[in-house]
Amino acid sequence: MSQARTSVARPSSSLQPFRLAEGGIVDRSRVLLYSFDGAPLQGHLGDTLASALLASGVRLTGRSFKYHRPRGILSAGSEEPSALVELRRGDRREANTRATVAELYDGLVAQSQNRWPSLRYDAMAINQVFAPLFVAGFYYKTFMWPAALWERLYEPAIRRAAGLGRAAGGPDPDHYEKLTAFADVLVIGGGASGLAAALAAARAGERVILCDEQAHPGGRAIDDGRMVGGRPALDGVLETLAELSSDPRVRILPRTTVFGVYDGRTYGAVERVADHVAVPPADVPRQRLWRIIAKRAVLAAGATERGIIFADNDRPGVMLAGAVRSYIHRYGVLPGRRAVVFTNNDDGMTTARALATAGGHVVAVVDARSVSAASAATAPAPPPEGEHLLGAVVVRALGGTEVSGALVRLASGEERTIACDLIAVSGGWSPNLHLSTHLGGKPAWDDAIAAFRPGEALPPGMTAVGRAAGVFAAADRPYAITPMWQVPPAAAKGWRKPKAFVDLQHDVTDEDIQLAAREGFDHAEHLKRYTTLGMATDQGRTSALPGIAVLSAHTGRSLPETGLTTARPPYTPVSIGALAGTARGAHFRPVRRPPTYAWARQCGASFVETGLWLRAAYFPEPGDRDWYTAARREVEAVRTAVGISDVSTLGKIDVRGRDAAAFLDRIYCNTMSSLAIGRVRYGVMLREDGIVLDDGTAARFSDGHFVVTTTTANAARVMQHLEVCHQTLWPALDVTLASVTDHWAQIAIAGPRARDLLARVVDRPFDIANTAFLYMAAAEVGVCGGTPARLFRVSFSGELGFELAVPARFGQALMERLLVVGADLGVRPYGAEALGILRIEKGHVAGAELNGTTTAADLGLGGLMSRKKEYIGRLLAERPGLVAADRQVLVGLRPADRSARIRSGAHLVARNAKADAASDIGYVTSAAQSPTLGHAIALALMARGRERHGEIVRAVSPLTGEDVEVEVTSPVFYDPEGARLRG
Amino acid sequence: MRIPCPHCGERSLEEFTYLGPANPARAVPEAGRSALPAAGLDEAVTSTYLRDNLPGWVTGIWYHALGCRSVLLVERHATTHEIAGARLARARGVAPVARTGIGDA
Amino acid sequence: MADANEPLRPATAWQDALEIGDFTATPIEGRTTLLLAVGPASERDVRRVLADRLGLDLPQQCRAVTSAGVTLASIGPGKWLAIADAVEAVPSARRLADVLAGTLADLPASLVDVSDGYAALRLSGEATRDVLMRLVPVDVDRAAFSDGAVAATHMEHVGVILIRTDAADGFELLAPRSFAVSLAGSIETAARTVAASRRFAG
Amino acid sequence: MQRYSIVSLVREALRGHVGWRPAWRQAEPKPEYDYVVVGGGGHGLATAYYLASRYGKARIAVVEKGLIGSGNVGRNTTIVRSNYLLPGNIPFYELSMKLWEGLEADLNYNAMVSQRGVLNLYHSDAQRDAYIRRGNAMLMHGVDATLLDADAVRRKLPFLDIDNARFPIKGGLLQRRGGTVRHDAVAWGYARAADQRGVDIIERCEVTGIRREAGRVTGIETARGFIAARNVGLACAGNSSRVAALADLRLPIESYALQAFVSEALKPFIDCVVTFGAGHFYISQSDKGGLVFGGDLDTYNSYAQRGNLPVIEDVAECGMALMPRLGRVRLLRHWGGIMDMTMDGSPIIDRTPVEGLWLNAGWCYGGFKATPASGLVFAHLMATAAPHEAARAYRLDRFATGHAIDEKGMGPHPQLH
Ligand SMILES: Cc1cc2nc3c(=O)[nH]c(=O)nc-3n(C[C@H](O)[C@H](O)[C@H](O)COP(=O)(O)OP(=O)(O)OC[C@H]3O[C@@H](n4cnc5c(N)ncnc54)[C@H](O)[C@@H]3O)c2cc1C
Ligand SMILES: NC(=O)c1ccc[n+]([C@@H]2O[C@H](COP(=O)([O-])OP(=O)(O)OC[C@H]3O[C@@H](n4cnc5c(N)ncnc54)[C@H](O)[C@@H]3O)[C@@H](O)[C@H]2O)c1
Ligand SMILES: Cc1cc2nc3c(=O)[nH]c(=O)nc-3n(C[C@H](O)[C@H](O)[C@H](O)COP(=O)(O)O)c2cc1C
Ligand SMILES: [Zn+2]
Repeated sequence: MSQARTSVARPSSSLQPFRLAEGGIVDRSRVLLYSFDGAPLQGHLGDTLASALLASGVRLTGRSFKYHRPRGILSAGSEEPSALVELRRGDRREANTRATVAELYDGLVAQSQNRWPSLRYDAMAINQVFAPLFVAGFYYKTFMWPAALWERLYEPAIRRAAGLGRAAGGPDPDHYEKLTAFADVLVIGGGASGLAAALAAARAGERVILCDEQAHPGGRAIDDGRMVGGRPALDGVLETLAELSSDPRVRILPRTTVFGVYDGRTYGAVERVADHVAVPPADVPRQRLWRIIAKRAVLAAGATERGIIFADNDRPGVMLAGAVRSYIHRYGVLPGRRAVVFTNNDDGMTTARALATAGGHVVAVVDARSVSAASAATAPAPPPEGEHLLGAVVVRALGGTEVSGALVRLASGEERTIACDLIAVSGGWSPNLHLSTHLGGKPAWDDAIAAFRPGEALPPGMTAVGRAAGVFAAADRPYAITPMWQVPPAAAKGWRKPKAFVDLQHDVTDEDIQLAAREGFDHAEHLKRYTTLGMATDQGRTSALPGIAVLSAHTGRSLPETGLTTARPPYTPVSIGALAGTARGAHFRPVRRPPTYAWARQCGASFVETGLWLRAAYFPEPGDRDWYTAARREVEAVRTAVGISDVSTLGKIDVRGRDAAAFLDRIYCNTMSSLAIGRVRYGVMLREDGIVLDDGTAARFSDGHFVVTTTTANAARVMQHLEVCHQTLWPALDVTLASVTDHWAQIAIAGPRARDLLARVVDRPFDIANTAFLYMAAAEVGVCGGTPARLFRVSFSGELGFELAVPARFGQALMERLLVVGADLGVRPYGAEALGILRIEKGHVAGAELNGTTTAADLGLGGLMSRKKEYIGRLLAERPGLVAADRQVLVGLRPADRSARIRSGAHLVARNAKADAASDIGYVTSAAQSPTLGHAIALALMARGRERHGEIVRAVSPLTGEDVEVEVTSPVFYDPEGARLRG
Repeated sequence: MRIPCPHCGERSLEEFTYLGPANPARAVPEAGRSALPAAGLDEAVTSTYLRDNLPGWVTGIWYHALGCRSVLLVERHATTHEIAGARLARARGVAPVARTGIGDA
Repeated sequence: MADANEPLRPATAWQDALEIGDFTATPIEGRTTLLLAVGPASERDVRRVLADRLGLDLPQQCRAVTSAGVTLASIGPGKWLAIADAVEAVPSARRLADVLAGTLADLPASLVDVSDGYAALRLSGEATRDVLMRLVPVDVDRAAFSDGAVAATHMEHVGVILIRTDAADGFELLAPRSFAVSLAGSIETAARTVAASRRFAG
Repeated sequence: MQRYSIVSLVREALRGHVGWRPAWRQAEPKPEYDYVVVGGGGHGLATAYYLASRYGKARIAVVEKGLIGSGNVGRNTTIVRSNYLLPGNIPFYELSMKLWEGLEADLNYNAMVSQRGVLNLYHSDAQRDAYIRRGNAMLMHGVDATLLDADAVRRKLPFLDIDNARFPIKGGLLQRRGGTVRHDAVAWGYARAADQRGVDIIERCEVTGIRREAGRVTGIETARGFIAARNVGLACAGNSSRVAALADLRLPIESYALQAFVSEALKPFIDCVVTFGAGHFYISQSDKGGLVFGGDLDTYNSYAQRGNLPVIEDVAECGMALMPRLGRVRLLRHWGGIMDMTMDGSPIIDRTPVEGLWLNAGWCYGGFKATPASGLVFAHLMATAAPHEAARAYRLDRFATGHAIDEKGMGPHPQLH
């Protein structure tokens, strides 16, 4: 095996001094202009921002979280902890974007984060002076006195320092989508192993989805630029991709990260559809969420390299050795000209050779292994030039904003400074096992690779292959490692001792870990939470293992015993937009439109959300002062002439079968079996705990056919209740249930002229005379010359009232027809506001009273509760707490001073009581200005309310600054005898 | 999570509504009998409010609300969320236990 | 004053047909849909009677069969939709209902007119499966969802019924009428996205 | 006793921080205690602390099956508030709020109690009325509450999608004294303070049995042997049913997973806690910069500390509906915790039919805010055998008697509370 496509360190242009003349999968003919911190730069198609910056010689990319230390590019992939930038501007600004995965596009704008005033001169670097104070957990120990200063002084100061980048300036202008896909095999990762797995599955005729998080699948086959069978590995990758792409049962998703494993072989993946262009074209989503349901999954996610901890190991120019190869082979960029390679395993040697072949100068290979360990491995020979220092370590990186040298301690103990601009570090590779643990599996320690690999219990259907499985050794190239986690620090102690970083993003040092352990936080999970190790955007991909290695060295517990902390989704951070898809703004939830919606919109109605429904609230007319002017007009129409309203949103359930009546008897607390055919009865359903579930009507059309109505809010819940009761409690009852809410448009016709209006549309010979079609009657009729309809004589408003139902497609036409034919009767449409006022005037309960804590008796409906049969809720309704004498029951209120208003939500106290908890005797559930009575009215729940009719109490609302005297009354304000209904 | 509805086949979680355990205390009364245990209040309190709620295999009542609207009895492991099978609560002849059809889970 | 007896004009559930790229959605208005519910004990009898007297096939679970101009689609245990496309809506609903009711008169089966409960849409074109991936969480691949397959599932948490009407990417979608306009918007968005994404991917 | 202060911090800084001692000892179980608290979460640790500090008790141990703080106290969205509706609840949560306000001084530990305000948004007249009722109940109990209209909400949080939304925001109920507390620090702070008062904190010691004689507790079996005790207090959050079953008790509880979410750290821009009223979503920003948010529970019973995609998607959808600038903010991590949901959504702090066995359970998704008060009233109950006056309503038998404390009115459907 030898290096492919040898390149020479000849700058391809003076603007990209570190760009190799050849090699990589970048397209040198395509020059892309971009800017970093305002400086204009250029790169090529196929670059990431990181590779382009390196090509241009830019290494300082940001400042660290706590100490504001200069930071550069550590890796070449999604594990990057350090090179985070703000990408794009304004509403498209993306904070904390890893430069190593941000694909370059023409016009890209990036800015460094967490620095002031500039990246090179960051005033906040002063924090480093106080570093000895800012140790792990320091804030738990101070800022306690005086307590009042926390919110005013300390916390604002801490918060100013919080975070790295800034969120976007405004609403996200791009859009997203979600979809569901099914596969026989999901291959996670498109490296050599993943491609091989996909190919095998495809050839076996299986449906395959292959996801790779990078723009170009190939994984290390590309990064390592190796030759396979005398040909560049890339050629093999391209051939495999070509074969896979030609198979219609295979879907290849580049730029797609599988981020989580969920129950039921469900995988979450996010595809970055258009992040590689400046702005997604119209209708192209920025990203899409894939829910993938796969019978099998192959985890071929490769491995992540980690560094070795030494002093000032965070200097820009300290880079993972494998990343150095990626920059050379994938992007055609030489990350440094004079390199020191520091390794504890064979893989470092591969990097040294790659550097040398690409024209870099490898000054020294610092091999931490002893002579014997290193020679025992059949490692590739170190490059000819430069020194191979066995048993040596890099003690410290030298330089300020960039590496300028390495302090090396030789096997002899002698320390030597070697000038260099790049320190390539390999501390070994850790399999990307995260997805294997999302359902609770535990990783297993593998001494041979000095890392954890996926354990025994993988998620159902998942297997791991290749480097993700911890298989690093190809037949011709074993992988030998002698663990070395941390270089023993120089003895120097004191106020400004150099720092050795474990977690670059959270500025967690080896000493922080030791301190935490001293303070008792010596379990990996405690340690993580106390120091924030591994809690940054990279989730410790490169730092977790070195971190627990430091801990294990401190506690003397072995690494497998110390263990990793729990990995959680997402594998890499996922934008919230992708998880939300199209659901935002007006599309947050679907809209449910009543049959007359379009007509009401034309009328200029104002709408109100009720669940997902949009109902007409009121119908304004020119000159109206406010909504109440319109609502009052509508109420008056109902009280004096006739009003019509679309009440189709009420739930309607068709109940049929031989046992329909018996079934309803068990559902309602009152009896339905005694209902005569052609009649309607009001009914109340209880929950199993005896509290009211819902109220409505049941109409009987034949022996075995009822139509039940529910409140709008509870329609789905009641339908479910009926289904569940039937299917689990009484499956043998012959009952079938069908929701017909959407089938019927139902229009309420109410008012003294309601019958006159109705007579004009109901087909002869049906007789709607008072004597023929009684209050609470129901019938199937025809309207407007043959349209089938159901007619109910019911009233929510307290007036003579009907509800007329026609198939939904005719709802709008019926509404319009009624308005036309009833014009001379003074007919008006009325909306939900008027409906609300009418029902309060009449003392009918609604959502505010059916609030899930009231019994039928509380609402004055106790008389309905049958004593002669069993029904749901009967037994538990008898519990002492539900029948106590001091329960709050429904009353009416009117202001003592009739000009005063009553606030819904006000509490009730006795006339002379203080407005405090001890005096609280109830609260106002619904309130309205009654146009009919000319003053405010309200319904309330009040302790011993039925004994208090006539009493004066106060409705107090300290929240809104109101306190009014009210008289307790019956809840029925209007026509208590019900004469009008029956007229 | 995916539930193998005996009618619809395997479907994802969001189509279903969980309604509580089908533990013995909430046993499905025989056809035609009342919803209420004859023993009275104590038993009603127990069956309505008290739960075993132990880890391990549980039989839950699920409603396929956004599907065929069947009520199902689903055997599921409360800790691993593994699903052994589901059958229609309303026994239709011989209630088949639907398996996921893809092996162990 | 308008003639009160002039027949009411039906409103459409959807707006216009939609044609975007390789995807077409065509509203089907005015059809008759009945919900047929059959108790478990009488399923065999009902099947036989329907076959003998009307030449109708009562399909197995999750299947739809069209015979004698009527489609029967299984949507739940013991539940089928009987669908007849018709020109004059109302009489035909009556007719189908009458015929079925007459046929099943002595059997414990119930029929409910739900014609206006469902709004139906015919989906066709090569992009249909891509559009559906974005809208319903069921596998509509031909191998998993063949000609005549029925799924009661959801779109944006709204219960819908999807039927594959032909092997060449033809589907019918039945959605609650009150949601039709809203869901049509989602369908349009999905179709636009599919078309634009295809162009973008080149 | 090692005190924490800026002085001790500087002193230690000058000598390389070598002098810090463990925040709490790794105690070995003794054969016998007077009081054993089962569960090293916030409630258990607080109970032990108050038993020692306020009730002068000694010979106290907390036994924890894993690590202290590894349960819900370490995985919640850190919201504290006392904006309750019902008289059974308000005084209790307000007691907790007052204890939070004095916590740092009490414990000598900075748990970063941050009274940045909790704002509940409303989107309809009915919701407004319900909040008015609630706000009035709060004020009448001496708890602060302010009603904001849409303009006031806009001024406070200009980045909310106020008008354009599917459910426009019409206003909100604000509790200014509500806010957040650094969750882990609550566990550590109580542990350290309890330890300093002689409480043994015994980690990795799962309780596997509850020994009884003649209807009375005599001790517990644990992974580390038998521990004798005359008083055993259960504070096992999501595991209450399992542990109570060891004493043959069945509880009105079912366990569910609630998920929580954190974004990448951002420069601060959300300076209070906001809850959406047209879906399940609440959000705040941690002092480290991460947006911490959550939504509805995964609505099936579970003992897995994780949830599934539907809720994750729902939470993201609500987030985008409320704050459309979140689109490009990235979710960093999501996890779950197991909560014991009761049949009315309210907790249980009571004696049990077994003498000497005390129960503190049923905290649903709101027990973090309750931590100090729960510890205090449970310590009171265990020390005096009488309920604390702020927790009288939290009886175990309230379902039998029909005295449910049902804030949401959902009835015996634990997943709906
Ligand atoms: C995701 C999420 C978000 C939440 N958000 C909020 C919020 O914003 N505000 C709020 O007020 N509340 C919130 N809560 C609720 C709150 O976290 C809990 O109600 C509260 O923490 C429970 O009390 P605890 O701290 O004692 O529980 P835990 O910390 O869970 O303590 C119980 C302990 O008992 C231990 N244990 C269990 N069984 C045994 C045994 N057999 N032997 C020994 N030990 C045992 C457990 O290991 C655990 O450590 C949230 C909960 C979750 C899961
Ligand atoms: N079977 C084999 O062919 C085999 C076996 C062992 C080693 N090798 C050698 O090892 C290398 C191949 O190793 P490999 O294929 O195991 O790993 P790899 O590192 O080459 O590939 C892993 C790929 O997975 C992607 N990835 C990681 N996590 C992902 C996620 N969550 N979602 C989507 N994509 C993700 C990465 O971007 C990368 O492209 C080659 O150099 C090969 O020669 C090959
Ligand atoms: C308020 C809060 C903030 C958190 N912030 C972060 C964070 O910034 N980074 C991180 O990795 N995890 C964060 N976590 C999550 C924890 O890492 C961890 O997932 C959680 O405590 C549950 O533990 P487990 O995942 O180990 O089961 C946070 C947790 C909470 C409760
Ligand atoms: Zn089903």
